[in-house]
Amino acid sequence: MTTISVSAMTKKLVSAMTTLSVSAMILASTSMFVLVETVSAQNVDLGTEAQREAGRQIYELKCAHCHASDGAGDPVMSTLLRPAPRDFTASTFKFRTTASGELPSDEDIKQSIRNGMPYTAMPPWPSLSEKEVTNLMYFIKTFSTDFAGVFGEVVPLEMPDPPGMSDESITRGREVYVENQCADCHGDQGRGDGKSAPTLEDSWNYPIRAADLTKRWAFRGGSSRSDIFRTFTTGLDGSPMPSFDIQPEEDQWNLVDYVYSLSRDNAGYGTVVTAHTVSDPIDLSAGAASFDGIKPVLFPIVGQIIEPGRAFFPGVNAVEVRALVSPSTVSFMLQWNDMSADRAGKTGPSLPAPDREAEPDTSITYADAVAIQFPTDVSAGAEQPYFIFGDRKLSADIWFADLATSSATHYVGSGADRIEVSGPDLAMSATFDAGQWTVIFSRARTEENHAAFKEGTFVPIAFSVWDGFSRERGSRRGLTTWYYLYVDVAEKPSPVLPMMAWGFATLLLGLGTTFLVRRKFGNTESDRG
Amino acid sequence: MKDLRLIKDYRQKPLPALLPVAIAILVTAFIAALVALPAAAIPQDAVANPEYRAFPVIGSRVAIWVVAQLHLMFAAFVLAVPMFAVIIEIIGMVTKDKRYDALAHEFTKLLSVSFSLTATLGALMVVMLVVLYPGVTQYMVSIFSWSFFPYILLFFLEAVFLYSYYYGWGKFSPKVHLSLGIALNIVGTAIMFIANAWLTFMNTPNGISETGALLSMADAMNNFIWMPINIHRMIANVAFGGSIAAAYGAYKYLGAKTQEEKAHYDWMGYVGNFISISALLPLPFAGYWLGKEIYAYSQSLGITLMGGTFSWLFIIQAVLIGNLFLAANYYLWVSMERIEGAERFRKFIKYLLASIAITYLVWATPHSLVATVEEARKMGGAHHPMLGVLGVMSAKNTAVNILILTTYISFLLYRRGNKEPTVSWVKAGNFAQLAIFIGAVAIVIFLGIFGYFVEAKVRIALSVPQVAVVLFTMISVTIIDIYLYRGARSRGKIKWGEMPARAQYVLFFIAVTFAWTMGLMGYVRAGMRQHWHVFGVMADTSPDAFTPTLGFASNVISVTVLIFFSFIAVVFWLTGLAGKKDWEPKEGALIPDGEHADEEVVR
Amino acid sequence: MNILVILAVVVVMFGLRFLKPNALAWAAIWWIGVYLVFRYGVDPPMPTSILGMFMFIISLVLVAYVTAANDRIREVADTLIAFFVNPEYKVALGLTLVLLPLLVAFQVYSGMSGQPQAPLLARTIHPPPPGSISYQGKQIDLLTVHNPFRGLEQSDPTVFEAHVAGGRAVYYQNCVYCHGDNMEGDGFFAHGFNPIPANFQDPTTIAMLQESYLFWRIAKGAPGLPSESTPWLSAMPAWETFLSEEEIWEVILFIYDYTEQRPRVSEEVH
Amino acid sequence: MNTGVKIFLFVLAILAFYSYVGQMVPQKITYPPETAELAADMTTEELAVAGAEIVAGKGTCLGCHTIGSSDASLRFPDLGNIGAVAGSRIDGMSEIEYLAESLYDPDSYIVDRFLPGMPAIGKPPIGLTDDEILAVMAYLQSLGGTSTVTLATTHSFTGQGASGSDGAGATPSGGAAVALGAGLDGPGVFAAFLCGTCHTIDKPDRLVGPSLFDVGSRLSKAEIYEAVMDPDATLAEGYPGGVMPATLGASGFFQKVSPEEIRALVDYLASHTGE
Repeated sequence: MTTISVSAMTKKLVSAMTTLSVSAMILASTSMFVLVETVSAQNVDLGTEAQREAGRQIYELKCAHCHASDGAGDPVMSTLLRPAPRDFTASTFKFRTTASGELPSDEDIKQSIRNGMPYTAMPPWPSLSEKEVTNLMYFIKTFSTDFAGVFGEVVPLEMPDPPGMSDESITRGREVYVENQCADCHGDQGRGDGKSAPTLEDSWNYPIRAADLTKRWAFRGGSSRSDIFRTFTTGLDGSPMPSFDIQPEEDQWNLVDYVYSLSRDNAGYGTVVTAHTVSDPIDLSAGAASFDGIKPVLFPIVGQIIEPGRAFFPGVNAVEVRALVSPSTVSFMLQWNDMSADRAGKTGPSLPAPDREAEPDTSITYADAVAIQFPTDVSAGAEQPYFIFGDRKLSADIWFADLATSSATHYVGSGADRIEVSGPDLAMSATFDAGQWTVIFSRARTEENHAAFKEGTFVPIAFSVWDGFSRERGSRRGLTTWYYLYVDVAEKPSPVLPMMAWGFATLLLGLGTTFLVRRKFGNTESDRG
Repeated sequence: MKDLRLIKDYRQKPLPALLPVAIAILVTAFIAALVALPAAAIPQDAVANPEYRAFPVIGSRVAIWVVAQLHLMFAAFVLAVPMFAVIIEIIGMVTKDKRYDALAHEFTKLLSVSFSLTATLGALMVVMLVVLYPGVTQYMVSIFSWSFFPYILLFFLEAVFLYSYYYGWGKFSPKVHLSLGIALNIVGTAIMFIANAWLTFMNTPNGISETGALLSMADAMNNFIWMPINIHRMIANVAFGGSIAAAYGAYKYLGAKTQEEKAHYDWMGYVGNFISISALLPLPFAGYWLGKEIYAYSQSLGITLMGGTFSWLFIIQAVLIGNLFLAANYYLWVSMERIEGAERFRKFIKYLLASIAITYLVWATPHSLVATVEEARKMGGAHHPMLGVLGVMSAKNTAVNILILTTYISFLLYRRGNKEPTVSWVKAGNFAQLAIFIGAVAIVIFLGIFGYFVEAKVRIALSVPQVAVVLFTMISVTIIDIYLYRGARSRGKIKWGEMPARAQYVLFFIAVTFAWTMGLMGYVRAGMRQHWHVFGVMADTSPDAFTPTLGFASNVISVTVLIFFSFIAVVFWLTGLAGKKDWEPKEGALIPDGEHADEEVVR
Repeated sequence: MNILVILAVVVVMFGLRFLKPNALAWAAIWWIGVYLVFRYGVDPPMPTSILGMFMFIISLVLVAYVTAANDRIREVADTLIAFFVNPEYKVALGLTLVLLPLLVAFQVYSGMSGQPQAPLLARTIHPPPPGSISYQGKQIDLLTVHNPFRGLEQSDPTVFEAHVAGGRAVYYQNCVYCHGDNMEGDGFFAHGFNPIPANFQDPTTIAMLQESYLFWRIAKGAPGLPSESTPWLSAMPAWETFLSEEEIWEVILFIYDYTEQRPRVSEEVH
Repeated sequence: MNTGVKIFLFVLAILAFYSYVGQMVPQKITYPPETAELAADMTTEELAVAGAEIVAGKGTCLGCHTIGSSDASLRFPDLGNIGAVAGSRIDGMSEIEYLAESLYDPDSYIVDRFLPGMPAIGKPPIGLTDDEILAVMAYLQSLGGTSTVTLATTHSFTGQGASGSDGAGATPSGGAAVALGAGLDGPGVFAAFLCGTCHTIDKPDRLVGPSLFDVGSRLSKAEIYEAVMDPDATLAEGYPGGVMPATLGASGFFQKVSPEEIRALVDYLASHTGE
């Protein structure tokens, strides 16, 4: 009986807390502490000494390098990792099935270990057995005395089964999204570009980003509808994401459905982008409209840890690409989500960048930028230049767009430290809308500067994106390795003739065989038959 | 059967009288033209002592490649035939079965023409080396200076022994004749050992200083892979020679007229194939030893061979070896069709076949796969989580051991074909054999799996117990079998000469595959030196210093094998002449025409 | 492994035993069954190149089976001849003669109008190392160089442990992004690279190699690969610019230690 | 069909099949590694690139020199600006002549504040050829200046370099021309690996490294052994680390010297007690 009353009380408190600041939260927990003081903590499961010891050994081997032996999060790694590794001593956990401010359940901790958090440094640990995960969980609970106290006895909230999803629920969900001011952080289109997004910090004062709701596969707490439901009903403790108690209850699921509808099931990263053929030169002023009807290809962007200015956590994690060729020009449209359009400041492919900026000089700002890369000589066959702006043997063409000045420059790189301007033979246009950059490159197709892009060929292509907000410039950026651009054939040879020819040849072969077999065996066989 | 008469026997077709003269004139004129043309065709040397000279059109490398490979193939044949001829002769002596003696004689008939072709090709190769690669040749001569003389002297001896062994058939007492054969083998092996020293030196040089100066010729000869290559080649020669001899049997069988002839050549093909496959069984083990020594000599050389570009070559080789085993088993199964009483074993064939199929698949699975980006993404890298496991040495070793055991079982079934054991302990004997087989397979598979969990050094060493188990199985089961079937009752007879034609074509298939494998192995042995004439000592600075693609190499090998078999056809034809009747003028016509000759025979 | 597919095929094949198909049908069914298992029963799917090779081998084996016995080959020939000659198969023959060319035509059509596939990549994963490399101006002979700390494993385990710990720090500050926490080549950058980073837990990677080989690959990275390894899609950096010689040897110690693998040592032979 | 023709066609089909299999696997040509061979038609820029590689590799220059460092405690001149100043170091001496002189005959002019000690790089153990030295000069010119040198450039030292590198690969790249296990005695090792370039042994003068005049009284044999085999383990005061290991490493000392030779060297050094 006591447990039920506690959970009911907590629930009430939770609904009150949504409007309270962090200090009020602490206040609330203290008051809660007073209220539940009398409740005994005898049902808390802390595991046996042997289990905790076994957990400690796994922890030392697999976890301690990020979370530190004392569970407080290694200071060296925490500057490198975004988001920072969890500080277990604070007993604040993001992913729980328990109410905001409460400790997670045992199963919650185990779930986090098992599944990890996609697109962060925390990997899933399928190699750990159930027993090992349990032991680890017991050990992690030793970092905070809270687990042993009255708070250790947690009651998971009831997670209802998701109801069906419909267009109406999505439409209504959009309204709920607006009503609850989700857009303040997550942006109007859910791209993580809300107006307060650049200022967000977690409880340890590390900058933190609002989730990009258009990339469900990158949700830290899981991408199912139940996961989304859990995230906003329980909040993410330690982050600015509060818990929401939305009424009526249907609206909770309507919101889930809206968020769910913003993205497809998985990233579906591509490997080949096809340049479709059009007859007229591409009109840059028409902007994105020229690329209507072309299916975009998404490429993953990862950090660069090779050249000085290593970017361990690039600000952008994927770029969408479309391409068009006309007889005289070739055009690319690149789109990616960015929390803020950084239009002021310096940028460039060869700007020096330090490996780590302990105290960045905030008086200098850096602008967003993007680049496409090709081998200078696309005829070199299988051999490709090094993917980071070429090498001494094979150089790379870099089509660079500086989004501060809205100008494109054509560089040739033969190594990250040898980038030279090749010519202003590029045209570009750029727009930023609702948290999304759209940059269009256009260049003349000419034979002499290897930009012919011959029909029916595969041309290696790579991308780089600089996020000015993350102070990216020069070698500090997100990038891809080589993928392929396929230049579509303008006039595809009609398959009719070869189809007919092959079909006819097969027919003749069949008839011929029949004839020969019949001539040779016909009589005897018919006798037999 | 009705169109038997329609098969034209080309052997019986007489040559037009003037054909040889015409050929001689044409070929001489062609060669004279070749020599007369060089001013235009062959570039003249700009310097007095060039390092290289270019062979017109196909280039020096391909020219020497083809000639060396042809020389090697003939040499292998010439070395191998006396080996099993002597063994067969011994069997004939022991069993007092005249058939064996005749068979041995028939094998040696192939020798004399082959021997002269080997020598001619060897001379051609030496001349080409001197002309096309003077720099390397001079260096090699400076290293192996005195070893060339015993080589030539042994060649004389070889000629003496070979011709006395062949022409002396039936002319000496059997013991003297046999000792001639053994002497022939000793001399032949010695020749091969000396020549092997030269070429293995180029792969794993030894006995020289850092600058390449000779320190000890004994060390230079006894280099890392000399002995492995000696052993490997000796066994491979027998396998190869056996397959060529079997092909000769098949060739004669297909052209045979009488049932007697058919029976004889059927048997000859069978024996040749038996020799060939028996030698094939231990060959992979010798190959692993060779590979191990190469790895021990230099990691770089070892990885070039097994992990680098050439790893794909071993996938081609896997296809070849897989085909060989499949064809060999197939031949045995078809052969069992003509053994009365062997039908009772037919139901086992599909299980043997399944075993071959699985081991063949494992044997041919590459470690890193050719995949599109999408496929690679799905696999999570270049290594497939399942297939990648099959691509490593543990799996390959296990596969080849089981493949060998399977082939051995086919032999065993063939052997038992028409026999019914009469001894009292039949059940116990069969049970013991079965137990040994099951135990062996279990151990081989266990060691194979165990290999994934131990470090490389132990893993490589594991192949030794695997091989030991397989060898033990084959020997122990054979011994049991011999006693088991002592005094066995016959269920029927072996109908020699009633083989379907497809079985004879399989013998050709085996011979061609063997020759091709040999060509491929020649390529990899030479190719793993990469851009060195003598690995790590003398760089190849010729225009051919690069390693060509496997596709190009395959084409060269195919052409070489085609030339080889064209020569072999000549050898077969010439050998066939010996068995023909003497020519006699016919009444009324000086030269009988083809039709008449046919009728003559049919009549 | 996709057990369901395999199970289904096995069940169907088992059922066929009771139908007693003739040799031709038997071979065809086996071919299809094996194809289904290879095509759909393996997860992740095997590359088409391998599938083609496997099916070729299977075809060869089935042909061998069908032709190995005289009566079986006769049965197949009779079936085939009957199909072409016997009046009762007239409809089937006619259909085949019409449908087969249509199928071929369709194949040609879909082949010509399908999405372009990126070129196949075949690179040499383990190219042979050079004889020696220059490391920060110092010549290192890869044939003879040994991990200077390896000997400590026996002689002074405490110091050895300290070096392993040093390697651990190096690993987590530099390597973990790609090679992952579990060294399975699944770091959180791994999805952005092709080919994906090496999986050290795989017994066919580092356990097959000598430590000097790892030193070379770590020090020289992708730019140091020989020409036979093109296309150089490897994203492996040349760590010689970031790490000292000692750190590289230490991280090698750590990688072997963590994965519980042993480096290959050159065997003393001859 | 004639049996012979049938067999021929059959053989042909098998061969075609195996050729086909050969075409199905990845096709890759493996080229020999590019030798540092300097082609006569190389442009100045290409030559400078080749020179940079020689400076970092075979030339072992970076064991002592730095490029672009302003550390005041340098023991050898920094080369970061050499291209700009080379022409004006010695009056009346052209840039090319000056560079050539400082490479072929380093001790003839010593930059202020520095000490003699650089070996002539045209002689063993470094033994660069004339062409290679020209490449180094092109590179040095490019540091702060403009390269003008080509392989056709001549200067008064032309012809004094090591003999041509035609036996590419025959001589190990870089490293002293000392054979492995030559069985040298103490003074022999000292001379063969050019220890005298940086250390004096018969007088207490300081060159690049500390004088070994009295090393036998300063250090025990074990310490001398350590100082040779792991030079940075204990550094003499006032000397930077890294110089000796790099120099010894570049000369192939550690690979080539035998235990006996080291023992002889240590004995030889220990015998110098400053008396």
